[in-house]
Amino acid sequence: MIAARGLSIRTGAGHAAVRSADLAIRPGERLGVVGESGSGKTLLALAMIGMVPEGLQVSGEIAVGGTVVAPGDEAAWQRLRAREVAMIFQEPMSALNPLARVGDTIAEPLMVHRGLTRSAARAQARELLEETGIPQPERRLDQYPHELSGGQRQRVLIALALACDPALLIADEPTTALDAAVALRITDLLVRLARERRMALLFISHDLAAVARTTEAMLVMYGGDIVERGATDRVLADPAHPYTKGLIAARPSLAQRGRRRLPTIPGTVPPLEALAEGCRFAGRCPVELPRCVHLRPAATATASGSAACHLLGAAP
Amino acid sequence: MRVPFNLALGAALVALVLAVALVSLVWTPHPHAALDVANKFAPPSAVHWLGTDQLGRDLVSQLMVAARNSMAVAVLAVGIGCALGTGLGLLAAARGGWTEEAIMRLSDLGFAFPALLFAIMLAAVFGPSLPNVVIAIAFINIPTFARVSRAAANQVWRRDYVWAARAAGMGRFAISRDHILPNIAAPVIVQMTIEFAVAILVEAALSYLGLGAQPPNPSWGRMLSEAQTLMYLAPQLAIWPGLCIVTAVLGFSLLGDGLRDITDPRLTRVRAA
Amino acid sequence: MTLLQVDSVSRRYRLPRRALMRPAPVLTAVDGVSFTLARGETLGVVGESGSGKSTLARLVMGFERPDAGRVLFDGQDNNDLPPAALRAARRRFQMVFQDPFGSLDPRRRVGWSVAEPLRALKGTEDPAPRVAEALEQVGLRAAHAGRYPHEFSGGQRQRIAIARAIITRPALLVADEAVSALDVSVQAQILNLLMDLQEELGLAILFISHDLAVVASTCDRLLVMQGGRVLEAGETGAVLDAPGHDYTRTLLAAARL
Amino acid sequence: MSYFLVRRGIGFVLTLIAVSVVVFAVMNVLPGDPSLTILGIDSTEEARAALRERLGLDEPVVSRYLAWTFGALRGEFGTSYAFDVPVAELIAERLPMTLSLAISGMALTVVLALVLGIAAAARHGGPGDWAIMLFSQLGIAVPAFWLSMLLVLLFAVHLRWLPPGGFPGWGDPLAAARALVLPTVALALVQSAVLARVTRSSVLEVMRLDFVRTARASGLPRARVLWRHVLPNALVPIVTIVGLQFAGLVTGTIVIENVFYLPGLGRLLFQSIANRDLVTVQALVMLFAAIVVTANFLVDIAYLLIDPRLRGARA
Repeated sequence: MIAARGLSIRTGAGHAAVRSADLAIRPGERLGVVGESGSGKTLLALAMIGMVPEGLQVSGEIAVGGTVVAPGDEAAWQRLRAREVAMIFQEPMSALNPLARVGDTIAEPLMVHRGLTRSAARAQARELLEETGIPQPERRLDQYPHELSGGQRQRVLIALALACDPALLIADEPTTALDAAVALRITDLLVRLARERRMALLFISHDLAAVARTTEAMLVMYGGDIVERGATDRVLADPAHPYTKGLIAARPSLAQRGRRRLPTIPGTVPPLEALAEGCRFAGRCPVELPRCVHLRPAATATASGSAACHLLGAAP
Repeated sequence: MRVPFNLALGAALVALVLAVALVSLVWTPHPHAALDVANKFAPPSAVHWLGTDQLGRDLVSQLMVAARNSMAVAVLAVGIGCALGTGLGLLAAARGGWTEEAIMRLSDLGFAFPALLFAIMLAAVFGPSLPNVVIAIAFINIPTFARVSRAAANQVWRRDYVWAARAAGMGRFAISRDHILPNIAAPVIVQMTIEFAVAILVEAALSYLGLGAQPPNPSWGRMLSEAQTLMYLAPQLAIWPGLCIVTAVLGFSLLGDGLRDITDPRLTRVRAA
Repeated sequence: MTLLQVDSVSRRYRLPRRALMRPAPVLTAVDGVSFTLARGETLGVVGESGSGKSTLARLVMGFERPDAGRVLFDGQDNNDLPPAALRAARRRFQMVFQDPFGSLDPRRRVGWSVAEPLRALKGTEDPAPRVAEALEQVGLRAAHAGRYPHEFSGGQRQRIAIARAIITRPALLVADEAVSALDVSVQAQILNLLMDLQEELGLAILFISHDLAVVASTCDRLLVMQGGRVLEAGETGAVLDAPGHDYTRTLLAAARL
Repeated sequence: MSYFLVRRGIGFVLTLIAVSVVVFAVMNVLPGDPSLTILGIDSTEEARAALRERLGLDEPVVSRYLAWTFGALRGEFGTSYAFDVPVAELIAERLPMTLSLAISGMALTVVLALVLGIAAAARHGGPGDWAIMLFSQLGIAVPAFWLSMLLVLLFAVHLRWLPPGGFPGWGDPLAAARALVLPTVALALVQSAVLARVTRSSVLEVMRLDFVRTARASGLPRARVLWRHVLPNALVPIVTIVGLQFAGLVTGTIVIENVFYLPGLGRLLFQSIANRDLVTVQALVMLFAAIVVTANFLVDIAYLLIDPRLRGARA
């Protein structure tokens, strides 16, 4: 089990990009994180592998399989990466070393962490590639990234992430740069791998459809706060937080056809320094109460999970 | 915006050298070429702040006039090279096709001649003189600026706002003037400051070899070559002109770095990685 | 009434040579595509990257010449016009681009950028009132003309880009992935704005996107493209309810919540 | 792969031809009578006519150019007016000096620059980085010939460890090496300052790329990420600058040989200008330019070795 408690990330100027987030993922669980730009979802993901960019301050507690790791303990994180937590990123085009053969890239962590010989590591790299369903895995070992398509590169990155059999795979917008048909196959692959390996999956995306396909549970983030969480299908069917409601309604859907106006969330995501101290959604919220601006709402149980909104909780 | 340290120091040094060069136009402590053989190798004093050379000429006055020569060569040569080179680069980017190919092949040819070599060739044919140094440095700068401006301009031509201008019905010349030139100004200016520094070094080297400023017109490079023969006798003469060159070159090079730091967003995001 | 008629156009590109003795490979980006667009109508073009949809936009905008076929705007083939006449004709068809951060010159004030199509026409009237009107039409204020692009959010910049596109009162707007770079909550605002303007100004819109859901909720008819060819075309409802092609079914599956 | 090589090879030959045309044009076609340049204005008309005859100046320009280039291809550059020996002989005699200076200078430059540049990038923002960048800023600003004079003042005049100049000949290798120490250091310190900066910024730039993040996410130690992933990718701009710097070093020898009175091509070029020996000047300028063009061609080939993308897809 991998968990974060009271995880906060602040900018150099002291603005909170993530505010005391709690989350826990069990082996084999697939957890989605949904949010728009500036929601803090990518920083949250990076914190879970100890890779928050320099210049940002991380506080709180992260526990990996029972041992607590300080967010800034680079040496400890280095031991955990690949073996306990692995990550794949949005841009498969640039995420592979262009000068290294695919087989060598996948074999490298096996040689470094497992002490395998080069030939043993390459044999295992071949198996990993096969597991990701890439066509002609044998031939790929000696190819360079520029010889592969975007979908194939994402599969290579997944094989690399799986190399040391991690307990948690973090996928940060893994399908955003891919075409729809390829994206479908990649999310299917991630679901299959999580099931077969009993590996936890933290799936970060702005795409509600991709999260719905891939995950069992989800978090909704806005302005650095987790505003709602619950079982994915129930949250999507019956959102409780006004932001989640607005987000789902504003999304064009196949059901509405031909020039139907969409419900909108007024305004735009404000920059970090302009966010309200209370509820981050204050200022854009259609059902705002006076206390929302300065009082941060606590998570309250809902039909599908929980949500942090004053409308749902008892009066303070 | 916080002014970076290198920008501030560079600007200060450049301002100092330019000020000295300008003042030398109207005033020097002594006439720079005035001989006073009786008073040769004088130590620093209230009259001669840095002393005198082997012919009793005042060192400060010579250094000041040399600064003027050095700045004039750099400004003229780089100015001409930048204007012609940037014009060609803009043309290459705007026209594309064989025009671009021809301009770029010609600029490749220019890169086969380092400035020093080209200046030596001109000096061999036309005799050594400061104008030849200007011509050589200007000529060598043309391909440099053509390349820098073409590369930058091609990037701008791919931006959506240029496509929008084309969609609006603007012609290639108007787009080059309204969008391309303002948006490539930053890299071109950065390159200019770097080329100023290079020009000062080339002028100094050529004058040191006797292919630049001719006597009695003083130049830091030539002062150093004269000092070299007297190195056992008066090593102090080999110090001051060199320090002047370092000050001027350091100034422009720091200024260029500082300008690049504040105009190139790629470099300012280093910490975010 | 037909405003735009695209008549079996093809566009091929020569790729960089890979070998000395073999001829340079050729990529057929658009392969025999035909469609018509009536005044006030919205046609959606969906496809993945490399499907030829952006090349199609450039052909319609007259940025490139087709290797075969014709693009007729009001019955006139733009490629028959001399360059100056083509530039003058551009006031009737305008374009909105994908990246709201790249489509405005960062060194120019908003008012300057919005007025650019008027300057291209070399008119003598003062552009300021027209700029103010266009900014207000897209939900901004006239006073915004004096500001620079970096002072605006992505959604606001896309509004500015739309103001520039409608200032010459065009008959056709080509929107190439115009909402793809925006957050969902902002995307809905821009889509609504485009639909409002369409009704107000009688615009025809050629709406290009990789996102079937976006196209479905804004377009009267749609065209599904793959590999430079049209896979299927028809009324939006008909295509969505009875997709005639596996690829269309895949797109539907990807968009379903 | 072969296509890239053939293209660059043709470009290389065409550039050499174009360079030879420029050199020949500047030296021969531009206004002015070469015989007047060589003999000076106080020479007699008969002497000038005789010289023109000897140099073949009465032939048409095109046939003179062709004679010169084909001669050069056979290794014949004409006869030096000043020394009255074949120019080729003069060059052969002095080439070892210039080449050994340029090559040892380049080697020292690359070693110094890579060590300093990588060290600075690895300590980015720290005091070590700051000190190395300060050295590099100063190194760029110091003219090589002045640095030479300072080195002579310190190591030859004051400490008397090394000779101040001159060359004892190759007969005594130790003495020859001692004579070349200061010139090599003077050449390399300045060039390595430039290259160290390029190395540092190139390494820093690559460190920001996505695949470095991938390597870190794979739990690889920092040092391994730096050496296995960052450095090979940072090499492309470094190699480009090394090519340009070799050109700078070769022309730098012109100055340095004159500071230290070393009998190399640069000194010969300088003497030939003083002697108005245009035949020799023309041959030497062409030779220097050819070395520069060749260095750039070798850089192109180095790209091919570094970057598989240039070798063409095998898929």
